[in-house]
Amino acid sequence: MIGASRQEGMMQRLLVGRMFQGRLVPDSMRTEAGGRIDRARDLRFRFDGVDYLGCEGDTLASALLANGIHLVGRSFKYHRPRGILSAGAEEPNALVTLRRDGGRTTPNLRATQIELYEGLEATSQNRWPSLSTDFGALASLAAPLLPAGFFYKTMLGPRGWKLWHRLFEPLLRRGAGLGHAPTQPDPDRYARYHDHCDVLIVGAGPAGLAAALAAGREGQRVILCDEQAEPGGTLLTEIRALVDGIPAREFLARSLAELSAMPNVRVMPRTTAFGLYPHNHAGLAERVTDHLAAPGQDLPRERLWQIRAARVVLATGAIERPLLFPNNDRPGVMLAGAARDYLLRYGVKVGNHVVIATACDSAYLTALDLAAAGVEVKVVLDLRSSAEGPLPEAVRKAGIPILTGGRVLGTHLRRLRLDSVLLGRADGRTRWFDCDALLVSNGHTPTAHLAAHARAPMHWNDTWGAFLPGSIEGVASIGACAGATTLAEALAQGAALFAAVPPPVEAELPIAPAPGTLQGAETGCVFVDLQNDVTAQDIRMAVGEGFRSVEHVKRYTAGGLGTDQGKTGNMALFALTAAASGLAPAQVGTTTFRPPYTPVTFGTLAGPARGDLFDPVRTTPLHDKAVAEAAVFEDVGPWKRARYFPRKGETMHEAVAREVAATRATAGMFDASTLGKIEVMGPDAAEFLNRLYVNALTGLKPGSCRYAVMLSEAGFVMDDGIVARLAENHFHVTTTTGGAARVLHHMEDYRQTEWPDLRVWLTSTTEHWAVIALQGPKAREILIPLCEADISALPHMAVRDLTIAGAPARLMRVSFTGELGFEVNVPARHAPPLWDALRARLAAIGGTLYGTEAMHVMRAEKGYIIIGQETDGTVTPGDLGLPEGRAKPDFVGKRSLTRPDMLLPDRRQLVGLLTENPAVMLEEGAQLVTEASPPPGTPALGHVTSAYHSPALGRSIALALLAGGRTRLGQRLFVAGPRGGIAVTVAPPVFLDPEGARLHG
Amino acid sequence: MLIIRCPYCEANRPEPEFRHAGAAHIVRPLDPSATTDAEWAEFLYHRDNPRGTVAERWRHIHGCGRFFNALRDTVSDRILSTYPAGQGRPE
Amino acid sequence: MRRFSLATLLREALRGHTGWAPQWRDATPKPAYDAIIVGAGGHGLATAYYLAAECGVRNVAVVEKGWLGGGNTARNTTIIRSNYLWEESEAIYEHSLKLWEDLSHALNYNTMYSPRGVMMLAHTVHDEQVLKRHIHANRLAGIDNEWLSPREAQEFCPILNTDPALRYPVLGAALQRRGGVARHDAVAWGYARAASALGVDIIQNCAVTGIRRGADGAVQGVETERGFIAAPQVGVVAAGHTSVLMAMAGVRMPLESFPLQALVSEPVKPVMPCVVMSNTIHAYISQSDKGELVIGAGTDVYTSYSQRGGLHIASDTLEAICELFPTVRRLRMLRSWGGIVDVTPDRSPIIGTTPVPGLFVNCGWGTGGFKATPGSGHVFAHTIAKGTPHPIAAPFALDRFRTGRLIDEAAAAAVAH
Amino acid sequence: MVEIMVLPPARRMVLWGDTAVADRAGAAFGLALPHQPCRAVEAGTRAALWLGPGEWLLLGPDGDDPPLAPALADLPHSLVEISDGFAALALHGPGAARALSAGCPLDLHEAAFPVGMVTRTVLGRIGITLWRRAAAEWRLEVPRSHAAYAEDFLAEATRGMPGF
Ligand SMILES: Cc1cc2nc3c(=O)[nH]c(=O)nc-3n(C[C@H](O)[C@H](O)[C@H](O)COP(=O)(O)OP(=O)(O)OC[C@H]3O[C@@H](n4cnc5c(N)ncnc54)[C@H](O)[C@@H]3O)c2cc1C
Ligand SMILES: NC(=O)c1ccc[n+]([C@@H]2O[C@H](COP(=O)([O-])OP(=O)(O)OC[C@H]3O[C@@H](n4cnc5c(N)ncnc54)[C@H](O)[C@@H]3O)[C@@H](O)[C@H]2O)c1
Ligand SMILES: Cc1cc2nc3c(=O)[nH]c(=O)nc-3n(C[C@H](O)[C@H](O)[C@H](O)COP(=O)(O)O)c2cc1C
Ligand SMILES: [Zn+2]
Repeated sequence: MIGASRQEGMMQRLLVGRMFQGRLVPDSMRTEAGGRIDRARDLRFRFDGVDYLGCEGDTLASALLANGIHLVGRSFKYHRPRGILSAGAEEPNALVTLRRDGGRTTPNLRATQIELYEGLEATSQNRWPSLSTDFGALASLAAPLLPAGFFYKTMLGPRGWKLWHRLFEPLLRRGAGLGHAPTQPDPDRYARYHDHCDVLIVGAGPAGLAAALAAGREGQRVILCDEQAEPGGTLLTEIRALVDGIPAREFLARSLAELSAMPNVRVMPRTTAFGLYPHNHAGLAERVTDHLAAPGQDLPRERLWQIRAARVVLATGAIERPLLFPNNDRPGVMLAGAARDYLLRYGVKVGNHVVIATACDSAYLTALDLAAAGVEVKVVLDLRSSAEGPLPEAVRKAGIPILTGGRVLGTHLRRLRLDSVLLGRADGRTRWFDCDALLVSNGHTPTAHLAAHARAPMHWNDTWGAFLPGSIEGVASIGACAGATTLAEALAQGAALFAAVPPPVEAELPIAPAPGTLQGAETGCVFVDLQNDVTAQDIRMAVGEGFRSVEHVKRYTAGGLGTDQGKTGNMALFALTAAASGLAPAQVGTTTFRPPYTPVTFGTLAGPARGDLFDPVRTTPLHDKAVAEAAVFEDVGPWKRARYFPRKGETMHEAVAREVAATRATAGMFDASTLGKIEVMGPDAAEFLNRLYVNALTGLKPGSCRYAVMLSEAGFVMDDGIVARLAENHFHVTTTTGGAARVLHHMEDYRQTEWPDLRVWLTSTTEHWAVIALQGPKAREILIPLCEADISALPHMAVRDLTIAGAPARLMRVSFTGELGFEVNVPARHAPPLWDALRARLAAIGGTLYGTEAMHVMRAEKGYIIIGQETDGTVTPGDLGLPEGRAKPDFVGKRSLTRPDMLLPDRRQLVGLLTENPAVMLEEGAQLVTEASPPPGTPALGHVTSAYHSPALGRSIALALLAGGRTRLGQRLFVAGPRGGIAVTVAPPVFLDPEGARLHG
Repeated sequence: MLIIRCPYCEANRPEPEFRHAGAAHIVRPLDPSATTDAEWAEFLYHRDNPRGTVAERWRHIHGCGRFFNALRDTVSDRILSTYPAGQGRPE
Repeated sequence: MRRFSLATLLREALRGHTGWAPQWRDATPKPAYDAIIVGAGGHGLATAYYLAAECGVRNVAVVEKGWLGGGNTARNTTIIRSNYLWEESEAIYEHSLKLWEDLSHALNYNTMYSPRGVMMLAHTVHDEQVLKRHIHANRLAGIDNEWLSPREAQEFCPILNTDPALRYPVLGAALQRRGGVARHDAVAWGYARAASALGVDIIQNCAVTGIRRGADGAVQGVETERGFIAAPQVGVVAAGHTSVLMAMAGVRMPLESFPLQALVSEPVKPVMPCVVMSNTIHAYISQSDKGELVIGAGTDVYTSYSQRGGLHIASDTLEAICELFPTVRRLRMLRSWGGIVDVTPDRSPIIGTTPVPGLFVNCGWGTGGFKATPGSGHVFAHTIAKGTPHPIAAPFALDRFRTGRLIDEAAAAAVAH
Repeated sequence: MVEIMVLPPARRMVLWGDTAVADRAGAAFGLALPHQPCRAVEAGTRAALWLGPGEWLLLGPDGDDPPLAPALADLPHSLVEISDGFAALALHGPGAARALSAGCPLDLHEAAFPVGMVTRTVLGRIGITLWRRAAAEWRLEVPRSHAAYAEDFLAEATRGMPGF
């Protein structure tokens, strides 16, 4: 690493240092050598407006530490100054906002996981005006008044004043949140992929690697993911052991090379397995571009991987726990393992004069390695009564004093950075030690999150002072997360899963995780949850107030609710809860682990589903024709339908009036292609349909159609349509636009499971057939010349297959307008030319195109219902005045029609309404009452289902569902409205041509 | 997203291909008109909804289109078996 | 019960917060009670409270298998509103809303009820028709609900995307200003504290394992993990587990239990001033006083008691949220979870008597019963005390599934939340 | 890495019936209809795709008119033309499976989805029929009105797609 390029780097660093007027000596805490950073590649970055230098391979945290910066954030509640606690995903304190251009601002990112890139710009959060001078810290002064849950007990004010909502809540909300949400839409892309494998291994530490090597060599399809930029886990800092005869880090490189050469194995760095869902379905979030200074155009920012794995292997390691002591939250207090990570991975000394306090052996490694790097390790305080074994011995040999059985009693802050710690010895004597970092360890908690997602049982383990995951079918935990304490054990467990021989390990200093002796300091600010400022006292208070379950304590104190989800603090929270209630930790248990393991970007989960990919837009084969005619479209379910065709300057109302008038006077043409169509074939087709529809269909003659209504088994109208009998065994059935899929499913349900003996089959032809409705007195005239058969005598409700304008067509003489009319079905490709041909003839005689709005008006004039408008799932055919199939022995829904409520005379029935003032239009949804100004709480008699201006009648009309409606014909009622009632007269629902003369014309 | 074995496709398939169709083995009375209102309500609405093994219907709607039945543990969501519609509930 | 107030807080602060008493007694079961409520969720606790406070029935036990308030009460998105469609629903939800307005004072516990307004979006002409029908119906009932144009909707919630080119554009919204949110846990705790103070025994970690009936068929009490407890009246208020409990008494219910999921983002400074719901594209969102966005997702399609569910449920919801609020796309999901909701065929609750004398049930609140907590507890308490349904509860009788007099809110396209 | 092509129109028929129908139809169509689940059989320009028990999709070139109806006249069956109801997309290239995996939750590995397998499944929010005609060649039958979505979806999936 050191060489010409290193020199260049140093030169540049000096230059930059001068450029910033020597404000900071760049990289002052960087070691001369070592670490896995690229010292030749300087990266400039900015934190809170000040420029610094770091190296390629740094995280933001390591780069800040390299520059001697410890103060990086403020806590949520009391705005206490906070430093960097950890070196990884568990970080509770060091949260920052990253800014890129425009909408690319991201709050609440952990500095410990942000990979440094050239030009990175970060700002601290939850402080005003600056990190060092934060007025929010005044909250600390009021801290005695703000214990856990204080707001439940106060902030109400006098009854009726609503002071909570008007005054206190807005005040509280000012303090809400950590960072600021972006104010611009996110310009980045996100991608999602599914994948499958035999083995998904989460965590590429020694355990995961050993498992991957073994499974890979067996030929299994393996995915090995690790949240970090560099796979390796603890191997990255393993500088002593030989694995398979070579240094551990070489073994890592060799293993990764071997894995990458296997076509059946995929290693995915920067990929967090964030959740394990039912049936071994894992969610992985891959960070693709966040570490790049200039992300490419095409790359998504992140990818969601949904992995289905036959076997899931969890090798997620363990998370170190901080110690509990008064003021344990100061910048400069850091996990011992993290300090070692910073040294060995990033070449950063977290301090020059450090004190180490531990309840666990692994911190001795930190002492040794820091000392070797020239850091003054003043003392190692071991909370345990004795410190024996190879590690303490090595430390003593290195000349570092060890105090056993002691306690940390306090810390002192100078210029918002730790400057000394007060240690208490077993014999009661105390002493302040000057230091610029206090490195702590309180043992490790196995990272059992994903196992817990999969509902693996959790077993209390005294040695770890934590819960270890048991195994369940398809999910295995190995390595530190399953309680392995040594490298050899971790490798062995990984290999053993696939019955392989693990590589031998030599010259390893043993590492025994400490039991969870949690020092419960009695007084002072002992922080358990650093992010949410939950103290030991808060927990004791909660338990004292009756919140005895850890779930209660969590919710009352907000402990573990933060963005770190209590990764470092929860075990202490559980233990303190247990202690306060006189129970053993095993009795108290844990709170529930929930996905995600670490937070996942909304965009990653939403993936590419934006704009038209959010939900498919369906268009008919005639869509372009409608566009060309300047149609205004409406969304009907997923479909775009032409609502009306305005001519220059026309309002919708004018256009619709014109379309209706022209259709009734001459003819109109309408794209009805969205109607659902089902081909029903087979010897029992008629019987089948007869059982599904209210209407009698067995007797329907080939060549004829019938309007038919379909009920749910509960007796409510579900859909309607035309049943056309083409031949003895062959029907063409239409459904509503929105009902197509539902109806087919309903039919299949009965066909397959109720009447499997019927020989009948169903095929959806919705998309095959385009449908052009041609309606109006001149419809026949327009159509005849295009037909290659004589249709002049085709009666109403007849159907024929014939050739029209060269296209194989299915012609039905049906009408939804009340006019003589046809619906021409042609295969989709033939629709545009047919449309053109009809359009030309239509234009010649003064006909029109019409859209859904005019269609609605015309059908309302005729009293035809629309499913979803006149019906809402509570309406029976009887309510609508439709046949009820009384003569038929059974059909779906029939039995329900005789339930007591269905026979009540006050059921809401379909009627027409005529306003006394014909110019007044009713509002759809408006309520019917008997008085002009009903007092509040008056029950409604019904409601307006449809209301239009009727061009045919030259006045407003409406349809309504009205209690006992058919007995109220002629009655005067009111439609309630904000400006008083509107008088209406109840009328039959058919306003136009009740005899059907036009229809049969 | 569950993984469900379709007895007709003879393969494990992902949940989005299926539509859940409620409790299985609910027999539609042969002559509904002969049922009392209470019996009819039982048929329409009342369900065991067990905490434990449930027999339920699925349709492989984005697959072979078939309805079939599954036994599933509603606590672990583990599927114990799947079998064709019309076949009795396995032990 | 020691009153909570700023003065008590001050006094305790001076004592280092060592003098706080338990907010409720952690009771051990007595051999017999006048009434037993099964399930210490918000509804069960409210029932017990009103029994003691209003009906003079104080010898009451609430028996809970886990920790009180740990069911759906702990896991809902806390949307409160009363702008339902049918008169029966309007009556009970409005009754409840009125109780919410004074609840903190009544319980001497800040339930943080925050009437910040609930806005329901219309994306299609059909949505508009449905929402306007609600507005008309609500106005007649004297319940506030108003129509907002897209511009007004955007003013009410500035980060709402009202671009007409959206796949599902916002065509308008129905706004209930008195709707809002409350702090879910505080509701359970406040009721528990007040009920306990009135003498109600709250028995946690005590699952009911059987319902004992006498020779006459009437209820005699409940079998529990901690032995038999006698009572002539038992009210089952167990949400997702109702079918399981009723089966113990031999009653089969018109219920299915589904996992319903929700999630929160990392906390951010306030950006979402109100509650926004879109039934059409399944998005339900508000922001808590702590700063996290609270987002309601959908139900899984299958019945389950596992309190979890599929990943796609959360991602589907976030697709919709990101479409409607494109500035939140970079925020991150902090936690997601599931509850078990008991769903009736008409999406309305069942409150009242059962075929078993002495056995009462209050269930079927499905995805939307948090808002009803006070009202439901209130009318259920009166129903138990009198032995006949409270007038507001009467339409929600179990018998409606026989008669066909359903109260179908779902049919009217108003998904409950 | 992936080429997405819209294929020309085709003749499509859905056939329902029992074994006898299948045999008779096979004879008229010129290839034996597959009885094994999720298999496609190709012969010349025609193919028969198993969709479900007793249900096949018969594919031929546009305008193809095999004498199926007469052959089946006396057997209970259903034969319905749906030629214009679908559009076909072809995906070629080693990245095709990865592109599909953006929206299809099936295991598309060759061991799980071998050449010659066909099935209805989902792609994002739509239903498709997916047929692997060769290791790196797929044919998608997409409902006509969903074809644009499918194309856009796949194009988006290939942008910045990982190479594995
Ligand atoms: C994700 C989600 C979001 C929601 N969002 C909203 C919303 O925004 N607005 C809204 O109004 N509603 C919402 N709801 C619905 C609402 O949460 C519920 O309707 C309501 O909380 C039900 O309250 P409860 O007291 O009846 O039930 P719960 O709080 O579930 O209480 C039932 C209790 O019964 C106990 N129990 C069960 N079995 C036994 C037994 N054998 N013995 C003893 N005790 C037993 C349970 O442990 C539980 O504590 C949501 C629900 C969920 C899951
Ligand atoms: N100091 C101690 O007392 C102590 C404690 C535990 C383990 N160890 C040592 O650690 C080694 C154990 O190795 P190991 O392989 O079990 O653990 P490890 O820590 O080496 O590797 C775990 C890896 O999993 C990753 N990871 C965790 N959760 C993840 C997720 N959800 N998604 C993606 N990646 C995730 C981590 O970033 C890490 O790289 C042994 O050598 C053991 O001696 C030491
Ligand atoms: C309104 C609301 C807000 C919540 N806010 C948070 C939060 O900020 N942080 C958090 O970790 N969990 C939050 N939760 C989720 C709870 O931690 C927990 O997941 C939920 O109560 C379900 O319980 P369980 O996960 O223990 O089963 C919130 C839950 C609700 C209902
Ligand atoms: Zn299948």
